[in-house]
Amino acid sequence: METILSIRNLSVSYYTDEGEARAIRNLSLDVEKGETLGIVGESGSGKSTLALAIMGLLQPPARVKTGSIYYKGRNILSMQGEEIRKLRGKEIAMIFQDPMTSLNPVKKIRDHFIEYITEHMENIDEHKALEIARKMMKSVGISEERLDDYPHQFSGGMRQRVMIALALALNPNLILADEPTTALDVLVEAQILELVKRLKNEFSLTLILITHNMGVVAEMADRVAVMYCGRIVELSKTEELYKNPKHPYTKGLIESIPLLYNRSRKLVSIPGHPPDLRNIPSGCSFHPRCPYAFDKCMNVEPELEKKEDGRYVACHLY
Amino acid sequence: MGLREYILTRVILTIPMVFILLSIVFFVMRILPGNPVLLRFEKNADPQLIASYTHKLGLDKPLYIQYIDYINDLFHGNLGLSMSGDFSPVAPEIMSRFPATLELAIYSTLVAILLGIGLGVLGVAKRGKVDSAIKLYGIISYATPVFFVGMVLQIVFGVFLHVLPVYGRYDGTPPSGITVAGIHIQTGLYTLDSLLSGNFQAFLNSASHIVLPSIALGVVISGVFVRITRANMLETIRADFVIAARARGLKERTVLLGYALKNAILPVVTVIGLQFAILVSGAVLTETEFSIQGLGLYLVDRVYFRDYTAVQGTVVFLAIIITTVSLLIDIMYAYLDPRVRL
Amino acid sequence: MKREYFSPSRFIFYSILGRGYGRAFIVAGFSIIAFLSTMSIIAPFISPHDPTKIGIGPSNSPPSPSFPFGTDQYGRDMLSRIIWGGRFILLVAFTAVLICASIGVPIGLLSSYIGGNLDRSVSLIMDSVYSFPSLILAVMIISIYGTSVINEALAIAVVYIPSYFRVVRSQVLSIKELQYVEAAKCSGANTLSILFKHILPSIISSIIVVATVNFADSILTTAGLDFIGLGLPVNLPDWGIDLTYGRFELASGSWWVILSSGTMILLAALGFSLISEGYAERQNPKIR
Amino acid sequence: MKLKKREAVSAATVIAIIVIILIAALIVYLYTTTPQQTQTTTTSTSQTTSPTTTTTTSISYRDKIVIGTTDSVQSTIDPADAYDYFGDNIIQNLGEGLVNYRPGTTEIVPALATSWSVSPDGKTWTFNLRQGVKFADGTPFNATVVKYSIDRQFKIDEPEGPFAGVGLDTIINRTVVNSQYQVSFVLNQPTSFFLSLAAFIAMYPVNPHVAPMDRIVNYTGNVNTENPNGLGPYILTNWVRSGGKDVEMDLTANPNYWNASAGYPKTKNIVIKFFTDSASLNLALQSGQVDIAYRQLSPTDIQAYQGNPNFKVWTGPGTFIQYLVFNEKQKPFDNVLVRKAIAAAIDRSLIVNTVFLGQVQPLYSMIPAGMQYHVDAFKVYGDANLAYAENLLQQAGYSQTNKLTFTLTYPTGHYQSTDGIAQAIKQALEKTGMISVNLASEPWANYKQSTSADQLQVYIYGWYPDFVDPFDYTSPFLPADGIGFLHTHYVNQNMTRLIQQAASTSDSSQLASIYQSIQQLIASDAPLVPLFQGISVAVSSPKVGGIVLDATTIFRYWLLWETA
Repeated sequence: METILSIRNLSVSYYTDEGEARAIRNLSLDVEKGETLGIVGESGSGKSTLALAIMGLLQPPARVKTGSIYYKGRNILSMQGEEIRKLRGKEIAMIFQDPMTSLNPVKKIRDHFIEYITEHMENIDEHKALEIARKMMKSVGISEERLDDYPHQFSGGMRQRVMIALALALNPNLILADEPTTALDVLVEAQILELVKRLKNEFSLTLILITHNMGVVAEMADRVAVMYCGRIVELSKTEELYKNPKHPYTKGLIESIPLLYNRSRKLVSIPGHPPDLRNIPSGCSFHPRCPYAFDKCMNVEPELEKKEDGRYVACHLY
Repeated sequence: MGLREYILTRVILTIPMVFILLSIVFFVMRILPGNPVLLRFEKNADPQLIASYTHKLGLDKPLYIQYIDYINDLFHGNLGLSMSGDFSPVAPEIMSRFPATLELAIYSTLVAILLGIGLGVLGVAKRGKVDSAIKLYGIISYATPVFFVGMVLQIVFGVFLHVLPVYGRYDGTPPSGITVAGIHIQTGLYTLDSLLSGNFQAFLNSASHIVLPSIALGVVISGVFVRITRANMLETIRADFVIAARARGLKERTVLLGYALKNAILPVVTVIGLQFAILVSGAVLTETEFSIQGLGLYLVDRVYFRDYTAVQGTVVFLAIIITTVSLLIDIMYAYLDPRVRL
Repeated sequence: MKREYFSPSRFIFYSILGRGYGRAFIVAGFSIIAFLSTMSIIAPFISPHDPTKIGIGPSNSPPSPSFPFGTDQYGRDMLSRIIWGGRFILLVAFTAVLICASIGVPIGLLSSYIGGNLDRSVSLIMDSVYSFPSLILAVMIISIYGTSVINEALAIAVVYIPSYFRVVRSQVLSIKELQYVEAAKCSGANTLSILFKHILPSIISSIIVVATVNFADSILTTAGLDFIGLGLPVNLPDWGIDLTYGRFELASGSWWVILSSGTMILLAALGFSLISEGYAERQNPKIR
Repeated sequence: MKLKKREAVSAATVIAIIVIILIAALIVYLYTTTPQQTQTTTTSTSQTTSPTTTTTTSISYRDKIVIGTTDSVQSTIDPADAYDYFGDNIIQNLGEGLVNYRPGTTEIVPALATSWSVSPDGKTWTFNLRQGVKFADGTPFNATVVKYSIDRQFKIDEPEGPFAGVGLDTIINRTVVNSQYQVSFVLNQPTSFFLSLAAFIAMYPVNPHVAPMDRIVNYTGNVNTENPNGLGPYILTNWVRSGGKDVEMDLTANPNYWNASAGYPKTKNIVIKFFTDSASLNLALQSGQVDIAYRQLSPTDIQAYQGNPNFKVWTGPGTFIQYLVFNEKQKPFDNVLVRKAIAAAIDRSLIVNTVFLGQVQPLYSMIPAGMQYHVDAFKVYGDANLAYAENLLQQAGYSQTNKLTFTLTYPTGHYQSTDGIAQAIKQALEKTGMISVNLASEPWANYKQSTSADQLQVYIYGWYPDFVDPFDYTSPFLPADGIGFLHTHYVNQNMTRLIQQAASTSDSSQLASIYQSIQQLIASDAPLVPLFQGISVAVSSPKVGGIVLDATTIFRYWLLWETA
């Protein structure tokens, strides 16, 4: 298998007047071509920051402290200007959380397509760009007449379809979907997930799916990375993770999923709150909330290590 | 609320607002003890003459009758008789002065918009030191007296460089406009009139006169535009759709102008209405400084002659203009926003 | 978002100078204003000459060791005039702010608290005056009542009352329904005490922002009135008057008169603008 | 990171400071590179020689001269109404009197009248009119026109007009047409200065076809039908007026001018541009927008132009005076000792040198120097005569501890530099140690009103002559009832008698002694204290010639010329 994206020792901090908030801490991760990688975690665990870092879209006060992100062997973080612009959209596309606010309210949908396509492909004129737009709209199941509408004339689910159509218009290799269904109601969510699944196969994409919803990950992902407090605490195949979660945090996450078919199971939530990123606990950052914490956890930060069964866990228990 | 209801409500609300403003002007002017006619004839105060003029101006009637007359006159476009010279009607004087002020207002707003939006966008695009400097420009230009800017411009461009006229609106007889199909069109805006009559020389003449005053006033007003453009740009530049646009790899130009600015510009339109008050105040000072015979200078002159009706008339006229402009801008805003436009 | 409630010590440390957004602006603004006010107050002790005395030096002499800011057309010492020159313009501005705050705030509190038709009518009146240019109304009022510190301040104040009214009203409407106000109502506190004990303290920082803008505008309007000859008596040492009359000497080469007086007016207005900008940033950190 | 932010802000501050310094440096540089003004006064006195006599024919002249002024026509250019400096001056260029002054002098010379005589009782003046003269529109000029014009003045009887203003309505009894070209004025009493009155615009003939008998001609935009004059060197071709304020006035040569054959006017077209204040006028002159600036540049401006080779400064004797007025209804100014003490303590050199930079002259009589019968009557007090002033104040009961305290009020927006004058007076008086002066100012309109209401204690007024005669510098200030326009409430039977004598005496040696007595009486009673007398100043481009500034204060456009 070919590694399409490789993150090495990435640290990202937000520099505010109140101090440095360490959103991502020394994170490393490989994404294989063609897979669907789920990244899960509570809000504030650094998932979205990671997505923006991959796109090279971090804005002040956020800044990359150390590390690199290689896309097909090229370091995204050292790219400048046109180079990174051509990468975005063309190679890596992103689908955002809130379709309601992710489209320019003063532009028609067709204009979104046309400028997107023509700015990336110089030999394509408006006419051809429109043809692509029609095709994409059809493939996400929207009639092409609606290209002439403004974003506010669409419903949430329809807008997310438009966003997906836009993201796929230039046939990128890697799709970053940041909570693509969080803002949608359950019925629509299922439709959209179905659509993403279908298109992923159709376009042979690599997909990074960022979500806090364990159910969505279970449905979609090949592998799952669990993030806590700016680090990956567990990484393994989806099935294994669900069957046998190792890290206490992962356990907590899975136990908090309500299951229709097993009402007898007690629904457990993880006690406490995620820590303040400006003031991360020493040792294992999860130790204040961990039911199994012992002395070492308070002093030594566990590394993400490959265990004998081929799974990666960052926990002193193993 | 649909666009139509919105406009209707806005129009209906404007009527009592104008009415309140007019009443305030009337009562502030009448609290003055004594007879304003006396002020005019300080020297040769012939009682008969004073009585006749007092009657002519209707000042011998009870206050409430005067008020009714005043409102009634206003509806008929009558702003009373000037108390200086020959007691000529005030309204035609104001109308003859208005184009000068209007022309200054238009060009200085243009300067302010170009400068303000240009710098505001530049600051957001470059960030860092350029942005800090532009932000400071926004604050300083707002805090600068307009006539201070005017003085510097007059000295530099008029006296040292000898490139632009430093006073007035026109050298010689102003352009007379054009007659089309028997209808004579003369706007009183010299730059427009000269273009209408196709006289390019006259256009240069009038345009060169308006340059310095409109820059002086425009620079001062631009501070507000810089600040509001910057603030709106910074707000929209963090908006999801701008990040999404960047994530699509759109050119920075497209992102800034097509996404951020296009959305940030709408609220700026409403500011044009709000800064109109600053514009009018500034016009009084600019007209005085550049000897432009507009409404502002008229007001100042008439105060000097204690021409009570002319002062009242000018203030009333400005009140109506200001309320109308803010109404029009609100309506324009409603039309411009596609989210409302249905 | 959490709303901060009023406590005097916290207010001083956090709202006025405390850390946080816009601090640099606020500190710079307060320093300028503190400097100018101190200078104006102690003017009699630090001014090298009588600012009104003519013929102290040669007329229109450029800055020199004996006259660091030069002299004006009557041979008056510009340094002394600059030191004294803030007294009246700042006094007018201060009085204007005091007048309109003490009218606008109570009206805003009462009107919005009582609500109903009264509130609607008062709001309509305030909205009508709101967009009216302060200089025009001031010209009108001064043309009738003549010039004096109090008349100028009154004339400027009238136009600014609605600004206080509006900001107070919008804040009160949002606070009115909050729990602690409800609680105070239930515990039988009367309207006035609720308004002044519970509501007023929590809107004080919004009032400060309006007041600083008001200050800056008052200074500029006062200078504008001086410029059109409706300001204070011309024999007073005053920045606005020096800037106005300095203009007559400018084309003949005396740049120092307008430069020093113009800079002082700019500084005074700038000081207050910086403070208001700082507070605006603090309230809306995005515009940094 | 915090540090970083502070850096950014301070960097911006540094940039701002640098910009300010750069602008300041630019201004300094530009100023220092312009020729330095020198204190030496190059007196370019009135050059009355006309271009034809001084230059060869190879030099070409421009046919248009632009004059800039801060004056404005106050109401109209109708001789029945205009009683302000500029309105009168325009009439003097658009119209013509029966007699006129020889430029540069106060000598009366024939104009529309070729000769005149007075009856032995001094009450009938007869004028022989020039024949064949026509108004600009072709209307013939004759004795009937003269009678029409004077009768019209009586009929309209504008209380604020010039005719009543100088008292012509009480001087002239009737006008008699003797023949087509001879007219007589019958007076109520002998009037020594009637010839000067005949040169005043109130007696300028008007065009009967334009000026109706019973109505003042207002200007509403038609230059052809609303200019009642028409006998002068120029006709009005354009007058841009906006809201009672002048913007521009264009004059062109009158083809029917009686003296056209002598080559007048020298320049065909005159453009007058109106400015709101001296600063804009000065800027326009420097930027070349006007060729001549006349009335009113500031003393500093004028000082700067002297010695600047790019401009020419023209000066002439000024008949404008300024003086201090006491209202004797206000205690203690009914006490002559107090008035005299103030007269003695005043330091005219402070006003002349510090306030006006030497561009006015100290004045020691209400009749200006250079005018007939002038006597330096106030020299008896001297200037800054503190010892004498203190002595008088002690006599009046004042001391270092019990100071004389009063308010000196001055007008704004009318005369030049009144704030400086008031401050100079305050400083001089307070040097006695026994006087404390409060200064107050009022805008001109309020000021006049406060004067009339007897609300002022000590105040400043100025005077421009209506006609060039000492009578015009005494009678208006000293009415028998002590009121007039000054409200001195100074009443002295001797003074009233002397002024009556001055009006009716025509013998010059007798007049000299009468005016000497009047001036000495003013000095000893000190109801008024003369301060200074102005100098007329015009500044022009060096190519301009023909500017004549004399005691008549008439600015004659028809003598102006400018080389190309």
